[in-house]
Amino acid sequence: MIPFFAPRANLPISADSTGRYLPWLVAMMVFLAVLALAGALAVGGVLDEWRRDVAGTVTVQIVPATGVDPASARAETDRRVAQALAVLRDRPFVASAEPLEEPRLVALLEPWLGASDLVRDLPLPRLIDVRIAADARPDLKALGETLREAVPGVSLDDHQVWLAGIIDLAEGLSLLGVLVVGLVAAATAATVVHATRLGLEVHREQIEVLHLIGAHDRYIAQQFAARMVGWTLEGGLIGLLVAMPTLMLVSWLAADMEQGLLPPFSLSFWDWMALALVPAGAALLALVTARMTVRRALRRMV
Amino acid sequence: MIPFFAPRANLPISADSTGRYLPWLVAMMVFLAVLALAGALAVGGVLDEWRRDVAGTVTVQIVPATGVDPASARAETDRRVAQALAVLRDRPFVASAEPLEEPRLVALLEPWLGASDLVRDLPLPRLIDVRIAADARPDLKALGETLREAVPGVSLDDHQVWLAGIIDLAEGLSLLGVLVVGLVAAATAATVVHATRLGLEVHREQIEVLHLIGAHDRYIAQQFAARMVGWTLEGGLIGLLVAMPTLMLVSWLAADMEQGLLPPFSLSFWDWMALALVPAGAALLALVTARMTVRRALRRMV
Amino acid sequence: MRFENVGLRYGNGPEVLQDVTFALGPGSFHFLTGASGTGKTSLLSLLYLARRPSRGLIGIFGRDITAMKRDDLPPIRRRLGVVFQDFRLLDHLSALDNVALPLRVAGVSESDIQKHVPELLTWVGLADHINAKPPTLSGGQKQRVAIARAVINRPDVLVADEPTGNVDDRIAFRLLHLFAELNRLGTTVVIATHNETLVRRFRFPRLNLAGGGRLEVLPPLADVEEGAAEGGSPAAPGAMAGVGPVPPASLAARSDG
Amino acid sequence: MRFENVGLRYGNGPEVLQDVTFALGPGSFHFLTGASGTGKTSLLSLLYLARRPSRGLIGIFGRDITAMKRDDLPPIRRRLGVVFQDFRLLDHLSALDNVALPLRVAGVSESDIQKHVPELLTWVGLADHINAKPPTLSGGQKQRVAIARAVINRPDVLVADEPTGNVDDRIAFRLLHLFAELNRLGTTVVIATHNETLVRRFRFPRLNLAGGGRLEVLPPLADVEEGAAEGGSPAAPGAMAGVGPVPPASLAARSDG
Ligand SMILES: Nc1ncnc2c1ncn2[C@@H]1O[C@H](COP(=O)(O)OP(=O)(O)OP(=O)(O)O)[C@@H](O)[C@H]1O
Ligand SMILES: Nc1ncnc2c1ncn2[C@@H]1O[C@H](COP(=O)(O)OP(=O)(O)OP(=O)(O)O)[C@@H](O)[C@H]1O
Ligand SMILES: [Mg+2]
Ligand SMILES: [Mg+2]
Repeated sequence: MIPFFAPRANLPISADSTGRYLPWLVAMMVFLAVLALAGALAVGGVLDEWRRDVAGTVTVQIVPATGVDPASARAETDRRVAQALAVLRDRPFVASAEPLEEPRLVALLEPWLGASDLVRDLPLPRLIDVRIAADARPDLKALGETLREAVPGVSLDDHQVWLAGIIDLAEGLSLLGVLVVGLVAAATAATVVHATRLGLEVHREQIEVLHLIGAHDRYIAQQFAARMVGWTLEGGLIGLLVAMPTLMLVSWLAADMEQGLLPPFSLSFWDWMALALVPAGAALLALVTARMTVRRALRRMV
Repeated sequence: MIPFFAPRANLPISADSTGRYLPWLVAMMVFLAVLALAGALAVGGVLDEWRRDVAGTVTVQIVPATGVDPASARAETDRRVAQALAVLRDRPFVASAEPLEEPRLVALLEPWLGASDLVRDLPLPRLIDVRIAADARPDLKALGETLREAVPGVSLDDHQVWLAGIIDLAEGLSLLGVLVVGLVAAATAATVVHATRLGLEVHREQIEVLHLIGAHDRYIAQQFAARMVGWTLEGGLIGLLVAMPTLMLVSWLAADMEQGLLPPFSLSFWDWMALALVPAGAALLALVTARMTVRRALRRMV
Repeated sequence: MRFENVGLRYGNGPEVLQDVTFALGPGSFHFLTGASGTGKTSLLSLLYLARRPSRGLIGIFGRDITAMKRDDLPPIRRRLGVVFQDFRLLDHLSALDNVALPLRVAGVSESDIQKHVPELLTWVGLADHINAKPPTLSGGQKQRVAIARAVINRPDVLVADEPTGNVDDRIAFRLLHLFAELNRLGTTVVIATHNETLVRRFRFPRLNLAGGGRLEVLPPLADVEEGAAEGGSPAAPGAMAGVGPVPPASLAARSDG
Repeated sequence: MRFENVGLRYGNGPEVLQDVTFALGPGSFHFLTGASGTGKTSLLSLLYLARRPSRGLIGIFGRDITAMKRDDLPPIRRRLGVVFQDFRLLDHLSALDNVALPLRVAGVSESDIQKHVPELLTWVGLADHINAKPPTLSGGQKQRVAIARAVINRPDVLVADEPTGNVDDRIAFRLLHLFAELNRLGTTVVIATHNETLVRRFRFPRLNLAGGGRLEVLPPLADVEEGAAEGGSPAAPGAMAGVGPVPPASLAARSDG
């Protein structure tokens, strides 16, 4: 009956203390909620990029065996490669493990050691290309240790172990971010609920008078809810308006610091839309709470 | 006059709506503040460990020049090393840059290529040990590019570039954490301020009566502040009590996920003390705000 | 309007009202008297449906209130006009908006409101305070706004709790003439009052609450030596005759709240 | 207690009080009369230091209030007792704690409070409601709690705004006897009232606020044919003589608030 955004000046629910403070409380909560949500979304985005970065492959190196007799040393090296392959193929998360052929090895080394013919005669280290099964989350460090125990002279590429660890960490962070968003959302909801109750408390007399004058519960709840929603929206928009420049600043700072090494802290169009919906969510929450609270309070009256 | 924790039942400031809702609002804000502070402290701790991990050194590799004449190729390689050294020593963040002697190089390569005499005759890559000035935050990626442009066949150790980037990112995160703590602290302060004002609004009549009965401003401010501090402390302790298990849970989850690769998410004794002080901080804030707000309101009366 | 063996107690306290039984005919006018704290406000609060009795039956407009669902009460409340002892005005609304409230709740058009409300406010002597908010009104002015709010809807039953406690006798008589005029137009009126002069002047039957929460119905109190005793005072009936009895036209004109 | 050319206006409105000049001797007793809305409450609010006048001088206890700093006012306020027109009781405190408030603010010991406060409450007829909270009290009971709070401290000046609007004449007379007894013990009393019967019965001089915010000092209003007119009513002076004039002992005994 009463339009939400242009409340009549003579609305029977007054705009005293509640109206002055509720919007600020909601503004703060929405501000925090938007920041937390943005953080979670952004970490999620970075994570996706990183995950694409780590090819699902790990390289295992095997130092060639040394000995007086080159032929037996080479045989020993081959045995070690076979051993390592057996260990690797035993793991459930290993999709495939293939040793690199010597010509390819030599080609790999050429930029380092020159194209000298000598290279071909060197006892070269062997490499095994290990393809990790999609979606598997292997403990590479443990794998490295197992290999080292089983086969002498084996090592995993350190960099990739590191990167996998970082991704694990980032996934933890992302989960934490989601947790924080949940918490902040709960806190925002609780704030709105409490503020609504507080408003009800402050306006109890007015509500009682309306009741005794013969207003229907629906009318009173509507009047009250309209006020609450108005204030919540007001506060929510303020919170959003303050949060946006803050996000831009953070995003700019992050871009500056990462030096292009990491995917930029960026949000997609849909991410931004989700953020913009936070105040609306708060208002909806206020609407539902206000109506329920007032209805329940009214039912306690005669 | 009135003890904070055992307010007389006949305190002239009533405990109606404000008393019922202020503690919950404060509890939520303190909860968030504690989580944010814990996050910032923990990231700070991890960062310290990581920083210790990256030795302040970077390794620059120079691929040997190839040519028909080994002597002239070697001279060309020496020239390249000298060039790279010049570029490196030109940087303000480079404390020292020393080429590794060939015997040490050979020793380094031995586990890879075996102790064969052949190695000594290979055109080996040269390494330069670059020591970064303490506290400098060099842009290694840019350095790598500059070197590549100036000297053919130069490269920086990738892993270290990566790690430096990660540290930069973590530092950004830590800064962000501090920023969030600041924001949440500000929000908590604002909540307490607004709740105090709201309380004042709700209790205006009571304060006016006390005033007209001949109570001194100090007495009224004290009564009011005692109430506000009591409620804030109550809320703050609730917030802290809920935040602690949450932190434990997060810490446990984090420890589980990092798989020992990264320093564990852990807080020192002093960190925990700092967290425990958050409710006290909120109460102090309430005390100061309540007194100031009441005093100011009273000064507006005759 | 019927009370049968009505009893009321607050919480676990003693019965404030005991075995109250009476019936008010449509269009009747009664004073409710009794010492302070005997339960007048409590009795009236049952009448204006702010409370349900602990026991007994209450019938209004031929319907049993005690058996009705709460959703059915608002239409009945709209046929009642109430002047609360503590006014209960909405502090943030102007006098006009306060008085207009029952009309707004009932969905009366804004143009009707703008026509009738100022007229009634002028009649109760608040022409200069139509847009004033209650906190800036004097005690007597607030009381008159409360009365205007109760009668604006031309209720079928008017319940007034101490409606003249904060005004002088001249205004009190004027207000009582308003009630009497409403009564003449068919409204049932019950007025709780401590003002003996009023009770004497307007010879309406009395409901008297004696100690112990029991109600007795008494005949009108005789106004002894009326003209002689207070002829010179501004409250004399002669003085009232000229101002009082003409009710605001709008009030008489309205058909049904 | 002196007013000199005092004027008061709210915001930019007209002057509610104009050139009010009068002096109340120590130990005097005055009624403040005037139609509703003429400024009685406004005048009293100047007296009990809730407002400063827009112009003019106000002297209390030989000191010029208008020139004093606000930090110096509390000691003066403690020598004043005020009954507000709208009571202003603290809803969350019991009747006892409400009445004890001025004593607590002044630092009186708890044992004295527990002795004197119930005595005074009993005297005003609230023996059964000592621990009741204001929302559960009737209008007249609240008013009596407000009066008890104003007199508990045996103030040097008692200011009462319509202190008998919600009680019947019997209690009103009893309360006025209390005020008169305080007055006999040296308290200066000013009572704003609409109750003409009271003004006639207690023959104290009147301050009358006429239209336009001007004040005139009038002699006591004569009580015409006192005994003859209302001899049979419970409010008759004969009836009062037995109950009224004995003030609570504690009130007489206390030396200085
Ligand atoms: N909400 C309540 N809870 C408990 N007791 C109450 C409540 N309201 C009133 N009472 C008690 O019921 C009794 C009757 O109160 P009520 O207000 O009906 O008296 P009244 O006749 O209107 O008095 P007055 O003339 O002083 O207004 C009083 O003793 C009062 O203390
Ligand atoms: N706070 C205020 N702001 C503006 N105007 C006010 C304020 N308080 C009172 N007034 C106006 O001042 C005038 C005098 O009010 P006051 O309350 O002093 O009257 P009163 O003599 O006490 O009346 P009553 O007998 O009805 O209590 C009234 O017209 C009122 O509207
Ligand atoms: Mg009553
Ligand atoms: Mg007044």
